[in-house]
Amino acid sequence: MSEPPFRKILVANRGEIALRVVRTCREMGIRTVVVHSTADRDSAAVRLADEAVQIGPGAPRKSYLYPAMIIEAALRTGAEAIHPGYGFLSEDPDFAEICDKNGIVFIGPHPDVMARLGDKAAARELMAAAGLPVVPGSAEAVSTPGELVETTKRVGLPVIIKAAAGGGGRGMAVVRDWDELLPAFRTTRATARGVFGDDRVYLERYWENARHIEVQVLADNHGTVLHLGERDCSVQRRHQKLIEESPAPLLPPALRDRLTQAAVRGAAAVGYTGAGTFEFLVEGDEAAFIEVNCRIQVEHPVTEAVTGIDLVREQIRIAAGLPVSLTQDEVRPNGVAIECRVNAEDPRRDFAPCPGLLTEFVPPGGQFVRVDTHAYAGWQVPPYYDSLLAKVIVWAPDRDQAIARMRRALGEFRIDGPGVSTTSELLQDVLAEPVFRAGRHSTALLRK
Amino acid sequence: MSEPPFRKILVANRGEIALRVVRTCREMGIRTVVVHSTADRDSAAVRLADEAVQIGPGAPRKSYLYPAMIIEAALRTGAEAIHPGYGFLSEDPDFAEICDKNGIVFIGPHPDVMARLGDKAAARELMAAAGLPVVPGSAEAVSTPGELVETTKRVGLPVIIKAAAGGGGRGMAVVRDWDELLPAFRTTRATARGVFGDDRVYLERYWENARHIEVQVLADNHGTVLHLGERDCSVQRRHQKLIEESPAPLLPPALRDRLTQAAVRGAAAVGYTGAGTFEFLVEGDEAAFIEVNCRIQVEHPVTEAVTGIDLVREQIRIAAGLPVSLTQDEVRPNGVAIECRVNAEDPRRDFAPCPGLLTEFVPPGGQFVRVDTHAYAGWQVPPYYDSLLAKVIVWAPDRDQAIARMRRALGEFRIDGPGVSTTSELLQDVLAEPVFRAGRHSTALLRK
Amino acid sequence: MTRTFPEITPEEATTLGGLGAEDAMAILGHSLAEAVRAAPQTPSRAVVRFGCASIEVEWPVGTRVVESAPAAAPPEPAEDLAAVVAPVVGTFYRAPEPGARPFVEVGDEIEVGTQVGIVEAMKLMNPILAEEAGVVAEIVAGDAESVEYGQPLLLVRPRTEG
Amino acid sequence: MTRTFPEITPEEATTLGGLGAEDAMAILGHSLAEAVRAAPQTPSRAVVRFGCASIEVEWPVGTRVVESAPAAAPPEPAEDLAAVVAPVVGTFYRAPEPGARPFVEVGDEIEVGTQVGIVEAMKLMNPILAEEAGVVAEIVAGDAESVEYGQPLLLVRPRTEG
Repeated sequence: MSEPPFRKILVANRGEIALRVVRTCREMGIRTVVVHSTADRDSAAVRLADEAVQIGPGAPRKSYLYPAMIIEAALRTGAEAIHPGYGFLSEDPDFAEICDKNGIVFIGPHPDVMARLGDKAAARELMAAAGLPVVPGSAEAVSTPGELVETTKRVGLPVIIKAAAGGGGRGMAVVRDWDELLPAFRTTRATARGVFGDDRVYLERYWENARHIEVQVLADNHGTVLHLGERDCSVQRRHQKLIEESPAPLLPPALRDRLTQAAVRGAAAVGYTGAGTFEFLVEGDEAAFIEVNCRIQVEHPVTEAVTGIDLVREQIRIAAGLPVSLTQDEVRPNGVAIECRVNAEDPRRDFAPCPGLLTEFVPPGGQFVRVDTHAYAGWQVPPYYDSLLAKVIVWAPDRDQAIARMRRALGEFRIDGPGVSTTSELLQDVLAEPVFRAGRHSTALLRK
Repeated sequence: MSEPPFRKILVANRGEIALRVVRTCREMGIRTVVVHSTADRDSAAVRLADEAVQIGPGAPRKSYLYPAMIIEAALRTGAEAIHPGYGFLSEDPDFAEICDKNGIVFIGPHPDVMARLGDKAAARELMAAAGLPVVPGSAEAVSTPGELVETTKRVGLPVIIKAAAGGGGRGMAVVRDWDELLPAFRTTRATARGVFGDDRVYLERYWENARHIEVQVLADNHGTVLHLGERDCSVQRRHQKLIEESPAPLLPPALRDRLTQAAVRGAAAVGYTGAGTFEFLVEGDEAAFIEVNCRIQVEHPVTEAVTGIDLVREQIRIAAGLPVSLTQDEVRPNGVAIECRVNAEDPRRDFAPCPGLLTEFVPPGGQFVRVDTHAYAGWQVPPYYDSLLAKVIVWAPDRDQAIARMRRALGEFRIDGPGVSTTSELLQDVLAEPVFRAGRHSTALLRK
Repeated sequence: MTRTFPEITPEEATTLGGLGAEDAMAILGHSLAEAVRAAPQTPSRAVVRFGCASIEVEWPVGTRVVESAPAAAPPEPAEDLAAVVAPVVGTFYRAPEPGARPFVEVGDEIEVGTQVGIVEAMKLMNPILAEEAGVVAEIVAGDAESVEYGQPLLLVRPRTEG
Repeated sequence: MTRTFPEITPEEATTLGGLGAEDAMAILGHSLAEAVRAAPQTPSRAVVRFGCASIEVEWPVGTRVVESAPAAAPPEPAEDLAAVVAPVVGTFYRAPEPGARPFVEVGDEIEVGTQVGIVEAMKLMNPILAEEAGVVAEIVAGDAESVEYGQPLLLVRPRTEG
């Protein structure tokens, strides 16, 4: 066993991703510190970590989004690096810079790169300049009604207005008619200001029947940029991904090559390092870049399942200055992997999150099934955070078998508790949907 | 999705393997009937099955070993085939024949083949005739003290005396000194009579520092015989396997080829069909056949993890007369897989089984970890059966990472209950053992 | 004697700051038991609540008042019927052959060893014999019904010993 | 015959979070049992509440007349100490600078707003102010000790209101 690249890593996140990161650290012989709110005191990640530091109350602003507390905990415990997971501070260039100033390695791309890619309008410009196809839209943030109308005229209805600093499906509005345009503009800006503290919005052509396809890249500080193939994340509910898979079904090989090459070119152009995702919309043979996610994604396990590569391990190695541990030729995706997100949400109340006590929680198991979850029987799902309870990932030699396996896995998942509902049934309905089984679905699948 | 090869299968087993078989049936769209004793009424397999039939009390003789009840349940529920799992009736040619007479497909090799291979002395003769290297020993069962002494002189001490009908590590004795020979002979015969109802024993040279290596084969009714590589099962405690892995560490490629080819040749020679395992002892460059297991093995998941092949699916397809679903060239083992058996046994009481209530049971999860278990929190481990609680299987690109991953996985496994102890700590000790980590261990590892 | 107490909202329920609900309930339950044990008299009602979950126990008033109890008729004991169960998986028959009279009917007096039915398994007719003397109270398995091991076929009210 | 126990608001429950909600609840539950045991007569009703959790016991009125209990001295009430907790992760200091006199010592009378220590985090000195008047009962965090959010620094015996 070789020397671990760090002796101690602080995990600045919670839930399944905190546990996910701790697991890889343990496998690498790296000690872990998990910071947590009072609401997560009994979490699975805290249980498994070598050390835990309580940094604040349940409300994220005062704990997981509070850089000073996290840095303080890192300095105090002697952590050499911080893994930010996804969400929270994972794409915050300021936080990455604070880490840097305090002599702590931020496990992610350079703050400058994150800043440039974090502004989605700017990222589109950057990628267009690097030769990537982009969706027709505003070159920069749209700030006046005049610019709004002019850009809309140019790209044509329908359009989608998005918060420049947005993410996770929030701060977006689709406009199909001219008279919806100005109200949507106002609402989106207000949301963007409220949620992200930044009211800049941009606008792009809305593709009604597009597929959401993203390319996973890994880039190190030695000039290597690899792609690990693509993921199809077209099954979405209000821009929230529900099901992800790799490879993308029915994607023409030439188009796949164009997308993966574009992602590699884009990553190289901005000096990207670490694990990142280039997102595209695809309709027929047309493809357009939408944004880069400068972090590990919720759906990274599907790529792990088809490539056998532990992405968090690579992130850590790259952050320590080591080269990516394999070459592009050695990346040989095999078979099909699908991930389903099981959320604690109530379908009868428009998928409102339903925190509460889990009296029963028996995840599926057996052949070619992976479950990433921080939940357990007796755990109280706190009300402060996202509603993700578990990710179920299956692998199979082909897509039909993978779908059958996922249906089996979801079918044996036992979750119960007073007031707890999950998205499991919705997921099973989608898996049984002929258009999904044929691989001919788009992001419009759940829009009906 | 193609038509399933059977409409309904009865699973004549319990525990994790019954659940394992039900899972594959569900994935194949085959309905399942699980027969069970009163002690397994609340088992995970019963919960997941489409139908369940209670066939007898906890004692196996009156339930899982009672052919008439199982056949009656199959006829009554309209099951077209019976999957026997491992243990119980899985290698009983009479049971296979009764199935056949009742128009039910027995998922396993032909009864004649099972009968010939089930007598271990006869199997050795058969394989020697097919050109396989065999351990020096008695050509047939040894029935008189005269034969015993004569054979022992010929092969040389130490020898091992084994029940011809034995299995699972029972009915075996190692003899290192002449004065132990006759007492061991008597004891082994008595055990063999008591446990297997057949007092024939045979004798072979005992290899003190051998590795236990076995080859997985798949053979169909169309003349195809494949091997799926080998497994190393050298970590044993009193002939009970604790840890299995694939590929076998440090096995010279030429020797690996000899073993896999011998297994294929042997399977072809006896007209083997279904999934089977050819077991060998290996010491240095020497290798010798020991026996064939005519069933799915406990450790089959390690082969599944490196090949991506669902072995139970292949068993079912073959039993339905379909060809094996891939060619030898398409079998491309990748990476390293390790399985650990977590048993409910008390290390302080010489690993006596400790049935009881599980108050806490949270298996490990996450990247590249598979758990096959029928246990759950709140389940009462019954006293009638073997003590296997869970199989933890990990995959990694190389053996070092696989060991690190297994240590992580066992470390996060939470099992508790009044009076419940497990082998988890022993397993972790073995994983940390330098000789194991170097891959230089033999079956002598735990003999100290 | 019953009062109503303000309901606790889920929001309040989570303000316990991460204390595992199981632990909380265990602690609460313990305390309740201790409280009940501590009192020289049985409470009339006890409630344990944690968020939306609750345990509520009520004791009937006057059950432990011993001195004044009149010699009432002993309460009818919960009917203690014995089940005759299927010894094998098979088909239950009430009569020796189709159209024949059933072995027993409800109300029949039976002795140990009285045949009460047949379970056919693997073409073998297994006679089902009573293991207790008494009166047939109910026949719970239908004629020609498929039965599992241990499944009740009929219920017998055992003969009282005096 | 109703005994009331001090109610704890959800807000207090969370600030006590650092004290260990489990401990707090166990103590409360114990107190109930103790109170019941100590009382010369069975209460008609008792309530313990902690945030959203509550234990509630009612006894039937007047069923047990205690004929001989002498008027025992009322039991010493369980000490109800308030914790001053760390508002941030950092280093706790008892004194304004090394070698200086500590802000407070055990036995000191303090008012709302009295500075009782410092928690240094990110080179910022966060003054720790008492939120309740009373007497310092115990200083539980060591000087220059690393503390987490919510960790108790010192315990205060609140001033009784009369």
